[in-house]
Amino acid sequence: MAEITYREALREALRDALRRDERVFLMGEDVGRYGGAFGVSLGLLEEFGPERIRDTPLSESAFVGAGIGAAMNGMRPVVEIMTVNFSLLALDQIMNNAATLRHMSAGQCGVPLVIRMTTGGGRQLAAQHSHSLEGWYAHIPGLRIAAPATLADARGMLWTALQDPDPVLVFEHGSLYNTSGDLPDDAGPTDLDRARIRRAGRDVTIVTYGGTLGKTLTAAEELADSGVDAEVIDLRVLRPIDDVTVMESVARTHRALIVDEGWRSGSLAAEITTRIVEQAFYELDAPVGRVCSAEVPLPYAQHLEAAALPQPAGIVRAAGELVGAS
Amino acid sequence: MAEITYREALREALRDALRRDERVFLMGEDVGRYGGAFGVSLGLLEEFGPERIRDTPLSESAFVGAGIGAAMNGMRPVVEIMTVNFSLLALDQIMNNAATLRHMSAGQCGVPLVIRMTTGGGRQLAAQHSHSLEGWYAHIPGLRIAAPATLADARGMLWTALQDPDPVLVFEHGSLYNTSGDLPDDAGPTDLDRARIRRAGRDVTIVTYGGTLGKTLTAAEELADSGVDAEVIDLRVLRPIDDVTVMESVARTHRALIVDEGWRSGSLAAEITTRIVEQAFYELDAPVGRVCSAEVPLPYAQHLEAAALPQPAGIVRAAGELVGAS
Amino acid sequence: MTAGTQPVVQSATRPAAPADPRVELLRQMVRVRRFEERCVQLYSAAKIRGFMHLYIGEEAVAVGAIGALSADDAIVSTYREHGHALVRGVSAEAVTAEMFGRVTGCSRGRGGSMHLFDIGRRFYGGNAIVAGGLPLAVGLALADRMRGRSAVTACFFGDGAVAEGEFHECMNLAALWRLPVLFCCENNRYAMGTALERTHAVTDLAARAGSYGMPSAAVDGMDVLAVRAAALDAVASVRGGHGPFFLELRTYRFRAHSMYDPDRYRDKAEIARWKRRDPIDRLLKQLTDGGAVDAAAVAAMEAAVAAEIDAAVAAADAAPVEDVADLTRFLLAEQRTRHG
Amino acid sequence: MTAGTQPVVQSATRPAAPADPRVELLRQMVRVRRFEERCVQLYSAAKIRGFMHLYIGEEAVAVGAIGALSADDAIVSTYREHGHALVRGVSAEAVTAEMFGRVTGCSRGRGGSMHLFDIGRRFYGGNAIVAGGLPLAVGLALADRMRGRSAVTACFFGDGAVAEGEFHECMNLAALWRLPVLFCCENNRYAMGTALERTHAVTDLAARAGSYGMPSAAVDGMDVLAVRAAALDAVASVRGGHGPFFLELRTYRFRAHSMYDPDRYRDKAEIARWKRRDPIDRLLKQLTDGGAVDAAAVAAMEAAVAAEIDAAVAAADAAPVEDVADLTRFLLAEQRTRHG
Ligand SMILES: Cc1ncc(C[n+]2csc(CCOP(=O)(O)OP(=O)(O)O)c2C)c(N)n1
Ligand SMILES: Cc1ncc(C[n+]2csc(CCOP(=O)(O)OP(=O)(O)O)c2C)c(N)n1
Ligand SMILES: [Mg+2]
Ligand SMILES: [Mg+2]
Repeated sequence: MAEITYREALREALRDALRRDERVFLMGEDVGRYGGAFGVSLGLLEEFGPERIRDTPLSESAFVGAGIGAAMNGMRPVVEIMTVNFSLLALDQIMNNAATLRHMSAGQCGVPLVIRMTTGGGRQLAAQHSHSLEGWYAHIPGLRIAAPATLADARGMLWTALQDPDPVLVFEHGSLYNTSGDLPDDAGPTDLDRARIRRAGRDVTIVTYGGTLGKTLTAAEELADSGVDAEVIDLRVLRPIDDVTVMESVARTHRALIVDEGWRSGSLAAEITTRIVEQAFYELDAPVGRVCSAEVPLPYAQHLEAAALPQPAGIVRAAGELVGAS
Repeated sequence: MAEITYREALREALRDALRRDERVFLMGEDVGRYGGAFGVSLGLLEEFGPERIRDTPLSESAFVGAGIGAAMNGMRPVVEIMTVNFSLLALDQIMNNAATLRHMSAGQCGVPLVIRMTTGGGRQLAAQHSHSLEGWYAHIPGLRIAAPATLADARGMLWTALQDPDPVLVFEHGSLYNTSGDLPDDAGPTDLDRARIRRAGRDVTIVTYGGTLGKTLTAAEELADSGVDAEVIDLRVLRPIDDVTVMESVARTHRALIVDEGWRSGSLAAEITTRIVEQAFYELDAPVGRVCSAEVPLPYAQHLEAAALPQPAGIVRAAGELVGAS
Repeated sequence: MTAGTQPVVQSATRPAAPADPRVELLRQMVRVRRFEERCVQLYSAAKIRGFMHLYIGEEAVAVGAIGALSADDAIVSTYREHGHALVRGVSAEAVTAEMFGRVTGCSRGRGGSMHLFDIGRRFYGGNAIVAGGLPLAVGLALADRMRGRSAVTACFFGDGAVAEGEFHECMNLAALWRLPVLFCCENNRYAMGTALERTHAVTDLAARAGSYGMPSAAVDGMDVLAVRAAALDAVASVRGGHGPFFLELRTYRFRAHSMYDPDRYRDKAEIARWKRRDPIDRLLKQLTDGGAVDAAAVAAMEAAVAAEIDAAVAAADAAPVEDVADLTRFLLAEQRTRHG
Repeated sequence: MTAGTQPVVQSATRPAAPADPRVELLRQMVRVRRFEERCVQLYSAAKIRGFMHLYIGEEAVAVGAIGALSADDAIVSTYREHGHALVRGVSAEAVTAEMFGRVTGCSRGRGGSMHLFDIGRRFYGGNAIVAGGLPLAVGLALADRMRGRSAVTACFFGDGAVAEGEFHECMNLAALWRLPVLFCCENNRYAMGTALERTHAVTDLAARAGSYGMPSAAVDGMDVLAVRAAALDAVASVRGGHGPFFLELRTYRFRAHSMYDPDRYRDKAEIARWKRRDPIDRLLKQLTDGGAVDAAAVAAMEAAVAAEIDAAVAAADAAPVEDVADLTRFLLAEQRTRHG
């Protein structure tokens, strides 16, 4: 057991992968000499050298596409897009090449590529630097979407992603890097298939992932104080969605709330809601609720930003209403 | 009354706008000498000259962004992105500038820009040329999203969009250009606010838009033959969504089906479903259903593509099941 | 192949080595030309659907440039790639079947005309997003380099693609990292209906390479021998470790942009002028004048090509389609290791 | 302003015209410098949050280049834009209040350090997507041209931005259409932690302009007089209808990339070397040597600047924040004509 931050757990996972598999390399803006915009890859350049820790120019489309090409040709690249906000510049490559090449070539080639990026708001970075677009990416067939919310997943998802013959996008919420806790020294890979119940409860199922898991657990404790026993599910993988874990929980609690930092309309929360309606409609004692971000570019000012994002108080309120509803 | 195609109706709308407002100009790849990839702007270069009908290089990000800049500076540009598939290359400009600048500047500037693009599959254009991403765009606050499915809307939405002080994206489904019918000679602007009931019915509400409206109406006729009276709603505007029209219909029929050419997971259909659950849960006699595209890059082969897309038979089946459900 | 005495080449993909290597260049150009002429008929007959972009007029580019590559080299192509695929050795049958949407197609019917794949031949597909293939080429080359292989990746794209941001990013990245990429710009003077002068502030595309410190050459793309010579030099430079190379191939498409294009934007006289520079006519004249081929040899060549195409069409026509149940097959790998 | 006899400039934004115009350039540079030095303190005190990028060391660029514009000209900037905004005339109070998240901020607290807007002064904002402002500049210039105005749009961006695809697309489009854009490349030799040589295959950025047929100049960005002279020439060229102009301003940031950056990637000796070229020291020495200012004048100038900043901070600190109920205000226009 050792006290470790989320950032360090990600770094350990990278170091481990770079040691275990010589096909693995890391590529992106400022991953080398700078040590990663959020410090994740600090020290790796010194350990693995510039061939395997590659600083790129500011050319998101080119270096993401280069990762795709390298993956098709025997390598196992980990491409870091500094933040999800800049991934829009590489979206054509992700959608029209990474996600598509295997099917379009009828299985002749595959793209075993891992793309990591920071996502989310809450740090007063304003409208262009605070997007939560992982729900969007979860719309694209051919991708697997991971959202590590815990130290164990920060440490464990990368290796599993690198074993996947298809592209995996890993979304790291910016608020998590400094979170810390204990992790067993032999912490190993974690699956990229199943959701996890992070808190068992009987009264309402709250489904969330990534940056809002902590807020949801905080809300669950508050709810417990007022006698509402919430079950908190961490989706972990946003595509494909682990319906079974969600539906089994809803079958027990008969109420569901989705917490998702994406803008409300067209959010991943809408997809989860729809699946619950499709698969567990007759279990529901109340409409499914959702707590999402306000539909506005995220403002800089702290009080406005806080008001735009999901917060524990809003989760408590929404869950309370659900449980109150007949 | 005159027989007119959807393509001609769009052209008439452009011609009319160019005549009425000298700030209006059209810009995009091959809108001039070629006449538009789908022939929409044929003849406009000859009528309005190269200053107002501007062929651009293959530079989606630059010319969409230039449209934004020109809109901020007193013009009323209509930018044509040849197809939605290429709009990914301009998405950063659309999301981080067009949709954001007014809010980020606290209302100091606005972006009265219209962006038109072709969307959808069904013409055997394969994986990279068959996307239906209008549902994605409907996720972005700050945009208005229009999907003209009829001749009247092809003729009428553009002028309304040009009066809007904020950016409007217009999605023209590729299968519609050759559709034709009668349009009154004095056909005028149509609103960008409300959905329309295209077929009244009592047994089930089917919500759709754009390229699937025709298929849905076909299905409704088939359903009628088997005694199911479907109400068909054409959303017309995908952001903001006209909840009232949808909920009033569901309150009458107690059953709802959404038909949407987007990939199923994370589709606009999920958003509509969720709104129905949020706003009309206790009206529902059955789970909301959806008919979407299969989650696969669209294949070229006709039989595979047809199997991947929503079809009347599938709509009939889904609606039939819904009405059968207790 | 000398005047009718030798047996006619039977297999299009494995010809008996002719005495004069230029004859094989002619044969490849003729083969691509005739194949596409047949495609036009098949499109009219609605056997082929969707978008189809013809290479007619540009054959010297594929034949000259791809002929300069070795089997280990990789190719990334565009939606105008029938010629590239055929010259690389993808069979006419596999290409035809693909365009017919059959399971025997080189992409099992999923790709159609714009997405021919043959990874066994290192043919990494037609890409239908303009400039979308360039980053892939950079990555393929990066992997070859990291794996210690001496392969070159040839990447084809048009004059229009040069205006896209991805062109710039990829030129810089390949040059910065000195990657083994051969950038093959097929400058046919039009991007759909938009002429070079209305796309580019500077129309000398080869000159662009200099701003990335990349060596370049501009070649008459209507002269297969010139293309081949320039491509051999360029490939040697790239393989020799001198970093990427930019080859501008100045050519012209004799037909419209695609089957949907009424070709209103080009002057008929301009088209006629370029047709007088037909790469096939040009080489044929050289070879006839020099006595390397005679009318009988040409007739035999045409007959062999026609036979190959006939056979390809017949086979494609008889081939089955993919089972609809397999619609989502190949979305993901069939085998996935599960961990954790 | 001559040696202490004239009254000290009272208002920072409307100074009494000094006798030697260079003194005003000095004052502007000092003002930007002192403002940002205060920002560092305010950031440490958590008054300012989020990303903040300092311009310290680069002041000659904004002062020289923006000083060459007229009030009708437009400016598009980046996230490193405090200097641009101040020199353009946005008040120190409006900028401070913005970074404090107050309703009196130039973007009512919605933008913060990276998104200062003042459309009345044709200051079209800081843009935080690298190269994301370039297309806007092209469009602003296009509209000015279409509307028959003689305005120039100056667009600022860094050396790192030159690698982005948008740079290429915008350079070509502006050159092709001969639009009145002044491209101002602030080459401070680093894109975050990535040195010029590791971003660009060719590090002579001004030379790039040639491949778009665009005139260019590379200037010592540590010399405000050189910047101003070059910018005046460039603006005259653009306004004269000769199309866009590319101005490379060779400069250096003395501080880290942002407040988050531990600046591990630069050599201390390199930083020290550049600091010896401090644009303020340089001009100050010229002016002192030539007798245009003396110690008293400088002290008075500093005092006036300090007073302006003190007042700005105090006012910002006292200002209210936006009502939370107005969170979604300005998402769309308040008035929308309804039709149909
Ligand atoms: C990004 C993108 N924009 C637009 C298109 C539509 N389109 C297909 S081919 C083409 C012209 C490309 O011209 P060029 O690069 O010169 O190649 P050519 O077709 O002449 O071989 C266009 C505009 C596309 N496929 N991709
Ligand atoms: C498209 C995009 N990619 C990455 C970033 C993160 N980022 C912000 S500033 C910066 C460096 C930009 O360098 P340069 O253009 O030289 O400007 P400078 O900061 O040196 O003034 C980076 C990588 C971004 N904001 N936008
Ligand atoms: Mg071309
Ligand atoms: Mg820089």
